[in-house]
Amino acid sequence: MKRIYLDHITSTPLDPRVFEAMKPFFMERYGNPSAMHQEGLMARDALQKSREQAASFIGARRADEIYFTSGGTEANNLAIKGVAYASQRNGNHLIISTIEHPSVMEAAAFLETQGFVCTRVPVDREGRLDPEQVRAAVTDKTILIATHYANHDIGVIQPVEEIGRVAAEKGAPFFCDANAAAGWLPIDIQKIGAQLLSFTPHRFYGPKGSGVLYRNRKARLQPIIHGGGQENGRRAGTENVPAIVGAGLACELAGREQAERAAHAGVLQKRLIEGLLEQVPYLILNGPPAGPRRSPVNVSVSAEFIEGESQLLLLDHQGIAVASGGSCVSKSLKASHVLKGIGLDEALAQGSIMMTLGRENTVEEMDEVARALAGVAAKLRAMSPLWDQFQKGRIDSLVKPRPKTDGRMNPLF
Amino acid sequence: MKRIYLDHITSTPLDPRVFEAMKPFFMERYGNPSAMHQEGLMARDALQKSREQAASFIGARRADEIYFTSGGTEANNLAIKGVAYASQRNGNHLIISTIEHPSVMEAAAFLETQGFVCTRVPVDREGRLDPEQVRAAVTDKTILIATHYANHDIGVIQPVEEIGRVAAEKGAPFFCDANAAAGWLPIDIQKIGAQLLSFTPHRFYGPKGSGVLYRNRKARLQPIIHGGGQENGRRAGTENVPAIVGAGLACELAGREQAERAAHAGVLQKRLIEGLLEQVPYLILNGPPAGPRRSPVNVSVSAEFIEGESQLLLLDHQGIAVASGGSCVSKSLKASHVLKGIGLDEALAQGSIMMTLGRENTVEEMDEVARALAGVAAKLRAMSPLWDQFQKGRIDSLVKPRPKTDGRMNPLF
Amino acid sequence: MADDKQMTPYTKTVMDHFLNPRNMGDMPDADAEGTVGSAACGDIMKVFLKIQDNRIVEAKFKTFGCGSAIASSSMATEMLKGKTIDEALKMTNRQVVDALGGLPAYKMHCSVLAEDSVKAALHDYLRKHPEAVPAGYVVPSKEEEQAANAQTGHGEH
Amino acid sequence: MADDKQMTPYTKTVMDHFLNPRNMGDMPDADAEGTVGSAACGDIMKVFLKIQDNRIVEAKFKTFGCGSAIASSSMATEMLKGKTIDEALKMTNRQVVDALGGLPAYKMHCSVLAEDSVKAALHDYLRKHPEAVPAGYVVPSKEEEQAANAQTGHGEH
Ligand SMILES: Cc1ncc(COP(=O)(O)O)c(C=O)c1O
Ligand SMILES: Cc1ncc(COP(=O)(O)O)c(C=O)c1O
Repeated sequence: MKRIYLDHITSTPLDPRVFEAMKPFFMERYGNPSAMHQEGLMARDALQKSREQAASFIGARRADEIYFTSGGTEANNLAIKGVAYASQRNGNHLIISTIEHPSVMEAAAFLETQGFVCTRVPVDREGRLDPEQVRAAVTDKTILIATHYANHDIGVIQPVEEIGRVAAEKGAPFFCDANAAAGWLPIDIQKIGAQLLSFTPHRFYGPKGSGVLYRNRKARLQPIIHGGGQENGRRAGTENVPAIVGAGLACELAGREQAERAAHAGVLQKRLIEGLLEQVPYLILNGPPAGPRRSPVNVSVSAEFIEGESQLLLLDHQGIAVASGGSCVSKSLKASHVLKGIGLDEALAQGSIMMTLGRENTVEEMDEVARALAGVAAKLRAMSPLWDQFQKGRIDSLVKPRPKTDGRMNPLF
Repeated sequence: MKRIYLDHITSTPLDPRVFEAMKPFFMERYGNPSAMHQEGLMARDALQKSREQAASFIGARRADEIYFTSGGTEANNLAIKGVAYASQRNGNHLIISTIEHPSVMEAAAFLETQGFVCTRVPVDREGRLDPEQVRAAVTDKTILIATHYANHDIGVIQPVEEIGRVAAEKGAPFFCDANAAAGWLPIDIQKIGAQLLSFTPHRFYGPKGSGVLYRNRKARLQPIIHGGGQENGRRAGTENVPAIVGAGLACELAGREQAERAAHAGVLQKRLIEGLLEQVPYLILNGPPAGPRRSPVNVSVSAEFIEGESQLLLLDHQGIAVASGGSCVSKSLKASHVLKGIGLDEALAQGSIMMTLGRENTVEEMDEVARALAGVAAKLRAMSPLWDQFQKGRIDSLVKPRPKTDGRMNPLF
Repeated sequence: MADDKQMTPYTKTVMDHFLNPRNMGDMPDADAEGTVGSAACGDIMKVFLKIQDNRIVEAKFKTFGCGSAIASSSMATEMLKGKTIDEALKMTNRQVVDALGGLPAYKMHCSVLAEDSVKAALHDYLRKHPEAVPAGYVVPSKEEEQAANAQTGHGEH
Repeated sequence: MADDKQMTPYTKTVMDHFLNPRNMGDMPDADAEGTVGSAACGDIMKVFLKIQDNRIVEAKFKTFGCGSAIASSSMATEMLKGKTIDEALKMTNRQVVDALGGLPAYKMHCSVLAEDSVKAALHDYLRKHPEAVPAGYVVPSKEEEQAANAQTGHGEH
């Protein structure tokens, strides 16, 4: 059975061209890039090439502004803690939004246990952060403003250029988490004006085990993994050479093919959203409508009166891979803090599923998914005591409230 | 030209069997192990298998005592900082030796900037740590005793079982850095009695980008990379599935073949040391003699009157890959703190080169290396003003002092 | 994908009860019913019972929740059938978990919910039929029950 | 390995001068010599000069040190030949680096050492031949020179 994979935010298959590029570095060019012999120098050379590819992918001027890490989460931790520890003497205040990726939320929460203070600026109902609210949160102790380019759960795109300008005016470094954006949205670090920016090539057909942190040389940064002098003293440990080689090529390919990939995803996204809204009653789209405020790969919906994991499992049983709840971490089946952050009703948050599109998806697949979710929702509603209550008129729908004909309608219980 | 690779401490080629096991996880089984769909579950399953392989490799009783990281350096940082932060309320004192790997030295130094206090216990002239000195260093604030099983630079084996007993008596957790030992020396966590133990399979034909931290469930541990709930909440970030799969198999193979690999290395080690001492005048072995106190893969020597990097480059030019100075980090060409730690004269430390053997090395290669180094030393001595001084009787050799015939001999200038 | 082995996040029994739930549905002529959980917390379970001569002759459920919540309801209702009230009151979440072949640690609460919904239905019956209360058993009032369930985080809202 | 391209940690010129050092050797009849550095710091450079009519007619070196130290000595002595004392005194480490096609940042000190060893040899000559001191140039005493070199971390010990 050919499966339909709609969970590209958590993992993408490796591009065969990238795999080919990585291959020699496993058994033949296996040297350690810190070593001064031939084997080492070859690896060093390969790293340098990747650094240039990654730099040019985001419009960085210098390859030595690129630091390789083991992934997006580590890059985010490095940016946030690295700046915090390096700026300890100047202040202790950080600003993030309420809907960051867990790697940002939890890094900030850890710093709070160590004497730092963090302001979490709320977002609007689409998930958008208001640059003016960011400005208002800045104090003379602010050492970092951090937010994401695109949200992992609901695909909302943040006004990062404006936030970059606020940061510049206030003289605070700005860290942009571009993990959910890179490969699918154009990234120009000069326009964004961030001192730090992270992304991971495994979001766009690069290998797992690689992440990138861009750092402008003006931003102070302490390592969070201490040891040898690798990555210019900012990230110790033997480099994962094959992964870095793959990361470099994945950047180059994504840079070249980004517009095309995004256009393809955008077509599918529109089709899928329309299909779902048509075929699944009492379903809403979470986050902004398809268009300039939403990443073209993200479709997050909530089907009312049913729960998300059970939808996921039934879809999976029918050959369709989706995510539910907390995206990268659906094991923690708490309703996502992102959906809470946009003020979504908790029951609807429990019913959310998240689909992220990729280049191998097709229009036909989108139609099949809409049909399949319609069936799944019907099956689960038949089991749901909430649906029962709704059918009997004891509770109302939040998605499509009944016309108020008498006073007997209650809100969702 | 067939090269002779003698830098296995910094990198080993991937075992072809390991590569085969990893391959499907790049383009076919690419799911994220946190996801609940088929693709994710397959990856989860693979991770579980690796966890079991790694656990059984070191004699751990439970697979969930194994945490995968991006490498040995990260595992060391996680152990040291993770225990420190988790024990912040109970104390702030750490104990290490003076000759740990930079990842341990620097992690401890960082903690010192954050209010922790670290005692660095000196070692003897072979590099061996005295368990009684460790005991004497313990205070009622001690939250961690950390040392390595084998040293990366000079191969000395520490009395880890005795140190484990001291730690147990004193009620302090013991972290054993087994990065330079694993794969080459037998590791039985039950015998060592460490609460935490780290190693990286890329030291024994596993992939780069993977490290392992064993943690007994009694030891408190905070993550150092925060975010999602991966690795049981102790190490966030999308798992590097292919690397972890490779790590697991590398452990299984090393477990099965360790005795044989070690015996082979031991034969080569003896041959190489004897050849070098015979053929290169004024050369000493750093660290303990070949035998039970020394890892069978390590040969560290200092040739007097010449410097290490130039030896490395000339050997490399002749097709022989060795390391010089600071092992994993030979870019920082400061004389290794390990050689300083064993009290080696600084000039001799500058002249050190380090060779680490692997399973593909042969006896013939050992003979060739001894011959080659003899030539290299002669060439560099011809250039060396120190050799000149020695020849003219103005300075003496530390390695082989001249018989005292008159009063005109000076110590090395 | 590389092979066609079906992977499951739960045991085979859990998946079977999730995909083919037993006793799912309404019971308009139920002798008793009990509901616990809340949509906001992600699970609601409703259990219906038909009881004759102090013995459960039919049990049905409706559940809003995850795979293991549905499977736990299915298994719990299956286990109830034929039990006396006394036996049913002694049924524990552990028995449900064991019958399911185990649940992941972070899903244990589903089995607790199943136990509680069964108890809620039994209590509903016992409040209407005080003569059926087993000797020594104290039936909580509806208010007490709701308060207790709210404490464990799955009270009906 | 996958291909036979020769990789080098330094420029081609550095490697050439390291593998085939020019002007390496003793000069028993030198008119002047200068030594800087220490074995403990990893580099010692000794420069010998033969000087006729205020012009350097021959330069030789001996070096204990890394690849770029040897290459820097080789290049510096090469550049010295034919220079007047005045010109030689103005030779900078930057010129050595440029002639070598560059050095990694963490190896710059090797070129500084080359400059300093040349200066030390020139000063040795000038102390013996005060008549050759260029107008306005102040020759440090041997003690001053050693103190200065010790400060920059490569004094002769
Ligand atoms: C916005 C955002 N930040 C960070 C990450 C973490 O990346 P990783 O799972 O590679 O560590 C992700 C993952 O998708 C993300 O979407
Ligand atoms: C004793 C010791 N600790 C830690 C490490 C660090 O491992 P990695 O370079 O994989 O991060 C090494 C590397 O060889 C080592 O020998």
